[in-house]
Amino acid sequence: MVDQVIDMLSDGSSLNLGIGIPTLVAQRIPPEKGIWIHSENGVLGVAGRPTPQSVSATLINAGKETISVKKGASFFDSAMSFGMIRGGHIDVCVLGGMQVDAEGSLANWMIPGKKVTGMGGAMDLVHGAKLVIVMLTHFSKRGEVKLMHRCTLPLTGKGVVHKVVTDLGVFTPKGESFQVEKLAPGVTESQLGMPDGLLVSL
Amino acid sequence: MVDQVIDMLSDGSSLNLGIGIPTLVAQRIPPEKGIWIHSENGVLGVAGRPTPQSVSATLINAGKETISVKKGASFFDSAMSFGMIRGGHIDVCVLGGMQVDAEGSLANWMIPGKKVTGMGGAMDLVHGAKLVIVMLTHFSKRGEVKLMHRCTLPLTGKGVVHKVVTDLGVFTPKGESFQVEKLAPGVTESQLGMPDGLLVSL
Amino acid sequence: MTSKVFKDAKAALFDMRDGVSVMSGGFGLCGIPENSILEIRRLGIKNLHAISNNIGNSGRGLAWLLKEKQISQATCSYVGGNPDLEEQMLANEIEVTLVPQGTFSERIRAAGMGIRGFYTPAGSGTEIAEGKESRTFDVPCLLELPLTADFAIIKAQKGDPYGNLWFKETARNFSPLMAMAAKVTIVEVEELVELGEILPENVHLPGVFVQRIYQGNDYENTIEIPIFEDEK
Amino acid sequence: MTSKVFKDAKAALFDMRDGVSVMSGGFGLCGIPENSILEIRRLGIKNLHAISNNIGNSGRGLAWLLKEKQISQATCSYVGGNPDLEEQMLANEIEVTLVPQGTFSERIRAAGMGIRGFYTPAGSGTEIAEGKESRTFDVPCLLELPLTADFAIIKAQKGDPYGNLWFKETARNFSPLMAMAAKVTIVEVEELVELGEILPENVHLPGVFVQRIYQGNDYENTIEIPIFEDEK
Repeated sequence: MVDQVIDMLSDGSSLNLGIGIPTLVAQRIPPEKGIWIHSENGVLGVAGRPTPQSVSATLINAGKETISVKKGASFFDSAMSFGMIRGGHIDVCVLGGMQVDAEGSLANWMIPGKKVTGMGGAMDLVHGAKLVIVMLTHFSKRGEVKLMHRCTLPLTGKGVVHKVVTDLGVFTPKGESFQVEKLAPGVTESQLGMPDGLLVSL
Repeated sequence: MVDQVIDMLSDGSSLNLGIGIPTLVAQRIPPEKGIWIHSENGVLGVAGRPTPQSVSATLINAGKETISVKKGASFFDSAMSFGMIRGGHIDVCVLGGMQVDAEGSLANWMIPGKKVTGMGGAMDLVHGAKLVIVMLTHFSKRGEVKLMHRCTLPLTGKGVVHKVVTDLGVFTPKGESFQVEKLAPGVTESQLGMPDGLLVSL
Repeated sequence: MTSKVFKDAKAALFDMRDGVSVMSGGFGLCGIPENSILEIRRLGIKNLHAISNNIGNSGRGLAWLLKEKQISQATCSYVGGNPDLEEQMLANEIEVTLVPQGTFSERIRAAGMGIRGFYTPAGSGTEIAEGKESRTFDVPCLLELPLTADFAIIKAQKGDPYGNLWFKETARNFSPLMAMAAKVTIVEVEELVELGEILPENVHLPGVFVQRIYQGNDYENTIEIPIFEDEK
Repeated sequence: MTSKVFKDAKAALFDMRDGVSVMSGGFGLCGIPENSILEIRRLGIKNLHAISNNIGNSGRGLAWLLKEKQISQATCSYVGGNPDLEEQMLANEIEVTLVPQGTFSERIRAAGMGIRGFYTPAGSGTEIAEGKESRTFDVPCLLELPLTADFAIIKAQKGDPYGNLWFKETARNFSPLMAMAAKVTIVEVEELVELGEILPENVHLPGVFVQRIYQGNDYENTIEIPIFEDEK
């Protein structure tokens, strides 16, 4: 899953990683790719984790986790940080999700009557990046497939997602269906749990 | 003229001075008033002039003249600089003018068919400051009074001027007339060259 | 000349009253104005409208005021990680307005910079668009309006007596924007430095936006989620 | 990995063509990208749309291109002090659009920050309002749209290989805004420094906005109006 995302990154590109699963990507990017990781709380150039000696209470990512930065990093305020995204200067944005649909819409900020986390920066992050990737487990804990014809939960953004990466494969929303781009080793289309017509074969 | 403007400044206030006559104010402000002079090209805390030793090509005011700054000065970009004005954070703004009218409108950026200097920052400077002062000679070189019922030249701003300071007095635009606030020593209202009805006596 | 420097939080917050709106800087617990928040708790001010990205987190920061039921209205972007807020939301004890974080920052900047409204794509086609004017430029956008407040309480690493500020690492976040937007901005600093000590080019927020400043003390600077290299 | 660092102006401006739009930083002659402008003159590029506060001044800067009739369209806020521009304007050899300076800066920022339009009071009730949508908030305002360009040529005091920039004194002005707004931003610096040499908190413009950077040389740094303390 993580490797599929890393494959989509050009050398030297800028990348925003959402809270949750996407943060796993950070740890696996080969340093020689020269990727610049942006975190919307106001930093460009996130590196690994700090040591207990170097840790700083004022150096965190958007998930509120302690981080370190690489040479050439910069800090800025939140208006500048979201302007970078909105203005199209961040090449790739990877977000987690609860549902994603064939129209390229994403739902990841609330389940009516059950859970409200708030949209945080997600509603901004889905607009502007040249490549918006949603990274999620293919099935929910209750076994429901998260890739659907139209999201049933409140949207984070409408028609904004370019690629969907799950533990079972890589998919492109095409409007009325998902194009299968890649399947995980050993996975067949019948295991994807998606109705006929929602899937365009490899 | 300059002293009339200085009288209107509260201690510690922030002040933008336009190009031309208003720059004369800078040199006469008593340092103990603690005024912070803003120049819209991106500096707050303009002090006097540099010495031939301290002069810097990158340290100028909006009139492109070399300046120096005082302790506590700051530099910033043009968006921030005009945001300070537009957002109401600069207390007083002093501009020059060709014409000013009873409605509080100002004309200072072009004479159709004759002269176009451009508005520069003037159209922004007239909006936002708590006190907008226009400082001009009472009569033009051709002997025409610059305070009128309605400006005949293209406007810089409509209904934006709070006080008018000329070499003959201080006036407040009241809509249909100017209230005389003060006259220069020895000056009488008849010398102001303004028609009956345009002037409300002291 | 009246000085902007106050002795402490108590002196600087002298005129804060029930029912005011307060912007509070910080992202999670990073860069929060601890001293001012604790003083508001001590003063027992009620019925606050808090404007802050998280309204505290992990039981700290503005959550100190949530626990005392001092906040009746909240404008924020994220509720996750703040059980005190979630609980009061579900119990309808607090009125919460959720704003996308980029729109939140830009609305605060707009208030500070005198911009009367702007168009952004964030939220278009979602529930957030309801009741808002929308308009299509290259993409569908929403008209968003400035967000201001009676007070801003913020924290900076360094500040001088005029209020020029410098922020450390990611502690900057919303703080300089809020300082520009509020009617009265009250700053607490880790280090109150001499005028001129911050290089004029490196001032993050010019002092003209600051009304009051004081040297803070006893900072907790809590780390919410410490993760270290060794633990990878 | 492809580097952003170019040898000189000639190398960095390899793809500039007739008819492109170019934003050029600087206020008067303060902070202008001398090397890039001279290279455009050498290349003899014609029919340029120049977007710059002054389009040169006192016969220098972009006025070098005005003299060669390389600019056919100009967007700026001020013409005073630029006899070359005034002359061509009166002779109708150049199409000039005047924009209030604060609106000019904010439109450029808007383009960089993805804001699709904003409302400002500047220009309302004046000739500038003609043909623009107006709308009253607390005061009458005009709707202003983003201003972008094919290229931005700017100068900074210091820059590193990623394009992180630091500007000296009032040389910052429009430069970081233009760097954000243009499709391709080409930066010349007085000092090309190592990555990390600019403290991350003191970066004025993050390198993500910069496509090309080079070490400039032979700077004139002309002072237009020198006034000294002694002469007061």
